[in-house]
Amino acid sequence: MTVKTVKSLNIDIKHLCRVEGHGDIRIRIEDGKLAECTWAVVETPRFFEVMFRGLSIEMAPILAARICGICSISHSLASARAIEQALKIRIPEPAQKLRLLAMHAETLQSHSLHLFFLVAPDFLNVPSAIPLMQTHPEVVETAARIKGFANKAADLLVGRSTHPMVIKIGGLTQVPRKIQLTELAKDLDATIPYLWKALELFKKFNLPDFVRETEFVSLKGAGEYPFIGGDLVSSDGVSRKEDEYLAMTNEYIVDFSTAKMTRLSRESFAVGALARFNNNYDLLHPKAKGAAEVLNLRPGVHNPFFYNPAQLVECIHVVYESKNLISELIDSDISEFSSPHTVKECEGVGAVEAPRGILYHCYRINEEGKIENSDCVIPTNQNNANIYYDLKKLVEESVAQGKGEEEIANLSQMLIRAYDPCISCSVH
Amino acid sequence: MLFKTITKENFKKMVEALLEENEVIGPKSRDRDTEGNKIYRFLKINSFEELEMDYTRSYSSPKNYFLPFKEDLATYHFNDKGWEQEIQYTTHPRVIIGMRACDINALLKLDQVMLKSVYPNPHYFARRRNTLIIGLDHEPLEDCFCRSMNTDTVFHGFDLFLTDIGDRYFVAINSDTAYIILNKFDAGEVTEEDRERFKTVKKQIESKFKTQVDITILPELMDLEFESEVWKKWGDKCLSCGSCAMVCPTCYCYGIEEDTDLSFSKATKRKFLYSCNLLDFAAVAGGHNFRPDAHIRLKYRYYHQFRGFVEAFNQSLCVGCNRCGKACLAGISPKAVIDDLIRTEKLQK
Amino acid sequence: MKYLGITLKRPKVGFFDFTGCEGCQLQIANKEENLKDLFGLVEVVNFREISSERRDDYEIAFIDGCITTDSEVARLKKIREQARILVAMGACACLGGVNNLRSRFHLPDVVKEVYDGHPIDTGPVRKVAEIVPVDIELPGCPISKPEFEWLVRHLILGIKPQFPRYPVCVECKQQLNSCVLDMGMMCLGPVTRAGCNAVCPRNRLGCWGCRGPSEEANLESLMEILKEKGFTEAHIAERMNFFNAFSGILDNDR
Amino acid sequence: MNIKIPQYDINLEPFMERPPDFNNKSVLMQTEKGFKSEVINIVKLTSQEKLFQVRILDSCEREKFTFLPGQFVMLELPGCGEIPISISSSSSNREFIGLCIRKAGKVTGMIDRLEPGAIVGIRGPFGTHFPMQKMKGYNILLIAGGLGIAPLRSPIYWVNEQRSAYKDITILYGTREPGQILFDYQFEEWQKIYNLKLLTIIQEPDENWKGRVGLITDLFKEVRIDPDNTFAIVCGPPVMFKFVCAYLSDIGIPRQRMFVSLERRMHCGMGKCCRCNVGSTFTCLDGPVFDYWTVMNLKEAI
Ligand SMILES: Cc1cc2nc3c(=O)[nH]c(=O)nc-3n(C[C@H](O)[C@H](O)[C@H](O)COP(=O)(O)OP(=O)(O)OC[C@H]3O[C@@H](n4cnc5c(N)ncnc54)[C@H](O)[C@@H]3O)c2cc1C
Ligand code: SF4
Ligand code: SF4
Ligand code: SF4
Repeated sequence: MTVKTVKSLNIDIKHLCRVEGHGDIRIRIEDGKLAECTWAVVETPRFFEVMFRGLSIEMAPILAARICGICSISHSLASARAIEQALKIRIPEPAQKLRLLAMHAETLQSHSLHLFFLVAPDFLNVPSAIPLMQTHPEVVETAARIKGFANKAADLLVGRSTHPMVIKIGGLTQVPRKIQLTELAKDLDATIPYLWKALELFKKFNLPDFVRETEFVSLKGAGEYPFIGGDLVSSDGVSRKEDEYLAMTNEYIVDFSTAKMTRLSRESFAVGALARFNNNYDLLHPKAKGAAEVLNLRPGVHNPFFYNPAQLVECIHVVYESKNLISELIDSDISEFSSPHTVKECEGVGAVEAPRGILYHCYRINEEGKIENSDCVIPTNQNNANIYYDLKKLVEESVAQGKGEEEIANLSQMLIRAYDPCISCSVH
Repeated sequence: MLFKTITKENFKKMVEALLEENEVIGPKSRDRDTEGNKIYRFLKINSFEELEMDYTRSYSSPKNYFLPFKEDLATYHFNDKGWEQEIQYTTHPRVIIGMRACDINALLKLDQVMLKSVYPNPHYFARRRNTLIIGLDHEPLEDCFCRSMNTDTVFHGFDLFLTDIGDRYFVAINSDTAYIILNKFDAGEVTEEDRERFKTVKKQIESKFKTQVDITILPELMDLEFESEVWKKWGDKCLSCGSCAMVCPTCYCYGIEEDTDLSFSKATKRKFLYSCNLLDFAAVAGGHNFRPDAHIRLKYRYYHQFRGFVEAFNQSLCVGCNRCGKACLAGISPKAVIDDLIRTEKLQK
Repeated sequence: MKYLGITLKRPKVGFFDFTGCEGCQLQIANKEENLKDLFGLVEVVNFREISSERRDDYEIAFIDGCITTDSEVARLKKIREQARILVAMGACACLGGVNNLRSRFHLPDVVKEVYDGHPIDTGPVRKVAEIVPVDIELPGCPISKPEFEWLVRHLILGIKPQFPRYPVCVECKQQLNSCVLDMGMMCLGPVTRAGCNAVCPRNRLGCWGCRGPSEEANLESLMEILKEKGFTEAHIAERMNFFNAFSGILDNDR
Repeated sequence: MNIKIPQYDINLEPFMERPPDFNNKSVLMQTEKGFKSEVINIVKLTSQEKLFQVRILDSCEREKFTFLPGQFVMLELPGCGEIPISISSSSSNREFIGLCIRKAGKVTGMIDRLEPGAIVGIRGPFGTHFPMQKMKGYNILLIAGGLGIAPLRSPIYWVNEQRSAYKDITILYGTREPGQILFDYQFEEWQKIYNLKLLTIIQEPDENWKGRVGLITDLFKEVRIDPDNTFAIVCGPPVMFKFVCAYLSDIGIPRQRMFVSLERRMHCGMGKCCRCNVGSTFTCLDGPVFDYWTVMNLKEAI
């Protein structure tokens, strides 16, 4: 059989579905040559950096949450952390643990939403999760149990499942009662079997075979898999302090996208579940390592489609870690959960590992406690360039392999979806 | 009435024994106000230690354990032929510890409406019958005016009523159930000394009342000063937020809401406590509102408390706890409003 | 489906996101246990965030996000033409929401600063009702799922929903919360439309007014109270402007 | 030691077995229980109003349900809401209850869409009634504005059934537009068979309207009222009965012999929800039928 290469092709997808926010894919092949291949973020900017300006620092975590409906806890935490770093506030240990627990809840919320609602339909050949309710009730049940638990945990820990209220400068506004934590632990135990069910499901999905050498950037775990604060590290060997984030991101602007792009050692780099996994594999919970084994996932993967298995592995990690955290909290005194602060002129950076990757907030604060200037660098910004170059390579290879227009269009969409881009977030 | 005494140690044992099998409600604190005072609430108690017997006043009254803020009155199951209605009055036994004399008097007033007037309310009846009330005396706060309302003492409507006489409580017993329970914990007979101490404590409580509200001709005044500027003055400040009625131990107005489930297979009829200060309290279909202004609504709350109820039951509805005055951000309190009414009445002379 | 003998129609609905965080759409995917019932009631023909199916025969359109660009204005107008009922969903769509905070600054300067002169399609922040007539405003930041479901039931029965007209304090008291104003924090609960079960005060944060003003809210009185409690006018204004819920109300009264 | 407080189970009380009897107000009963009733017939009266004939399904409950003219019921659509509606049929008709309903909001809007066969809930009867016994031997003047004719149908049936006990009976009925006239199909019957005098008047006539034009008070010019021997029943919008009652007082009818039916927001019908409370008076218990003296003493009545 001879391979028939496509001579010309025109793919124009407006507002890619099953991703958060608005982005377009445009691929044009003329005379067998790639004439255009862009992943264009067309989301309208909201100018959050400007919105912060002039506000009291207390308002920052509340406003920051509104950058993104899916990772509002991360934004709130990054924002609070930036200010706490600036004012040199040490937050009490129970608050630290509860914040981490909240992060875990969000990771689970976000990953399960992505895996079941946005990715799974691709592999089960349906337009959305809605028909799955009829065709694959067990899949929906699994998704509902996992995501339901994550929402419940977020409700308890930060007040509601989207846009937290309890995260404030210096700690938390309040903490759950121990009885509630005990309840949560019970719910958690009941959820674990569903995660293993999910593993069985995703194991069956055939991921496209595609590799592009990539530089992976994440927080560097110190003793534990990283989520809140710490040093920055890249798989190409770059290492920086949290407040040197600018040297790690090097944002630049392109004309076709309202989301900025970033670079480090090469033309692009990637952040997110796969980056964390690759850079901090050793720190994963043993159960999570086991799960990775089942999914055929080993550190050093350079196939972006493996973002999804990596997310699932992280789900398992955070659930087991949460279990420990909850019992630690139950066994300790959690009555102190907030530290006082006084304002002064200063500047600070907060980096957290949001579900989609490393997220930075940076504020300059004046002596009245008002924000003078702010900067937010979002994971999807950092992945933006990488997606762009991945897409190019994927299309070129597919064309060479003689794939048809529909298949190329599908693969391109799946590739972008694999990164779980959070577009409104990236444009902010 | 029978009286006994119980040592504080035995009281603790009694509460712990009650906690084993029953839901126990009592005053607890979690937050503090700007001056550092604790803010108390009546909540479920899990251990004796959580119970704060030295509490001052709960922010909200414990009425919600008799008249819940939200309560399902009936459920409906739809079927081919129409629907089946299901009404459940089941309530589990419950103990409330620490209710004040004024709060118990408030219940007695609610009893008038809910049990003794027409159409007795079965939901309330079931709750009332299943609640064991252990009352508790206290020294009045600065702004308590229950003495003016004649509600600073109580003789029925509870099971046990405790007065702290040092190392023990002087206990008034009002029900057989309570009598049996108390006796399991070595309740002592009242000695001469107990009696003296009880008298001293009571005298002391009596001497501590600071706030007085003159209610001599209040019902008449409500009519005479119906058009008074006083209402406008306070009405302009009123936020129409309903806080006063929510925390009040006797406010019982409500609304009804019906809703179905997502598959239209089940429906519920839900009662939710309302407040006559809320904008649409008296609004009817088509947009007409019988009480469109805040000051008119405010006036009618007072009208019901201090005149309407007197006409119906020969007593004010208000028990003088001043919870509404405390909860009102605009500082509208019965004392202030009534004093104002009396003042304008005098000025007219 | 039948209700008391009346046949109920299963309407076709579409969800459309404009400039916002998409948290509102996310709420709809929450409460997984009855998603099946919800999607049994309505036929979703357009919901980009979770479905690749896209049809334009919807009768009810749910709009979230605020409107900033000309292309958004055009898209919204087209949706309005198609939809029999248009629901604005969430603080951004109903009020403009937090996005309005940027209106304190001169837009071209902002664009220049953030995008360094690169061309960007943007414009002033507007709520949906400023562009097209809105039939129902579902408030909240984000919207609450139970309230959304409640609204859907009303739409199917063909009854206009009546949101609570009273302020958050009512629900706050029903939760037995301690009033955060007593605890020294700021709260807009007394002037904000209820319906959220006072989640923010319950979480010791105080209300920020995301659901918009309650009907005939007594703002003057609350201003006095807050000032008496020691909050500065600037502090109060900052809070009131946060979700853009109270802008204009006070000025118009004067 | 542990102590279990004995549970008192209200479900074992005898009243749980019996259908509630709302005429026996002081006994404990299942006050939420709606009598399941079938809408057996619907008569479209105007674009806004329909007459619903509703039959209580359970024979035992139907047996218990007796009312007097002027009383109302709480009509419930499960899952939608419950509203007060005056009974608009003969109190001697034990087979069905007539309810004339105007679509005005949520529940009434839904009711408007019902079809015969629909099952609804009925609680009641509630409230006071017109003192039909006391009126015996007197003239009766029935004055209705708009929907106010609905609660007057019950006294009209009553007097017809005992026609010889009453003297002259006059109905004055006014609406805004001709299209709003209710029950005109019964007018002839009322006049010829019931032997009542009926005068109608319209505020805003259309070209087909041949009758009187003006306000309801204009009809007073055409009737001779003997104040010493007349009872008056007035039903209609508040503005109307304010003027009507003032006129009737002026010509000398004692205020205790004038009756009006008040309307207020209601959620229970049993003097509990307080929504209809005017200071100390409950429209649902002490009303809806009040004599005019009482109304004058209610601070906010009209
Ligand atoms: C004693 C009495 C007798 C009545 N008789 C009739 C009658 O024979 N025919 C008729 O068409 N109407 C009658 N009404 C008015 C009727 O009750 C209202 O039109 C109806 O309650 C409107 O309900 P809704 O849900 O459609 O309106 P919405 O505006 O949606 O009202 C919501 C709720 O408010 C309450 N409510 C609103 N308006 C009224 C009102 N006017 N009276 C009492 N409660 C109200 C009800 O509980 C209702 O469910 C009577 C009212 C009373 C008090
Ligand atoms: S003082 Fe206020 S809260 Fe207390 S009983 Fe009187 S009216 Fe109610
Ligand atoms: S916390 Fe806010 S909403 Fe709650 S009662 Fe106080 S002022 Fe009202
Ligand atoms: S309390 Fe206020 S800010 Fe919070 S959800 Fe309710 S309305 Fe919005």
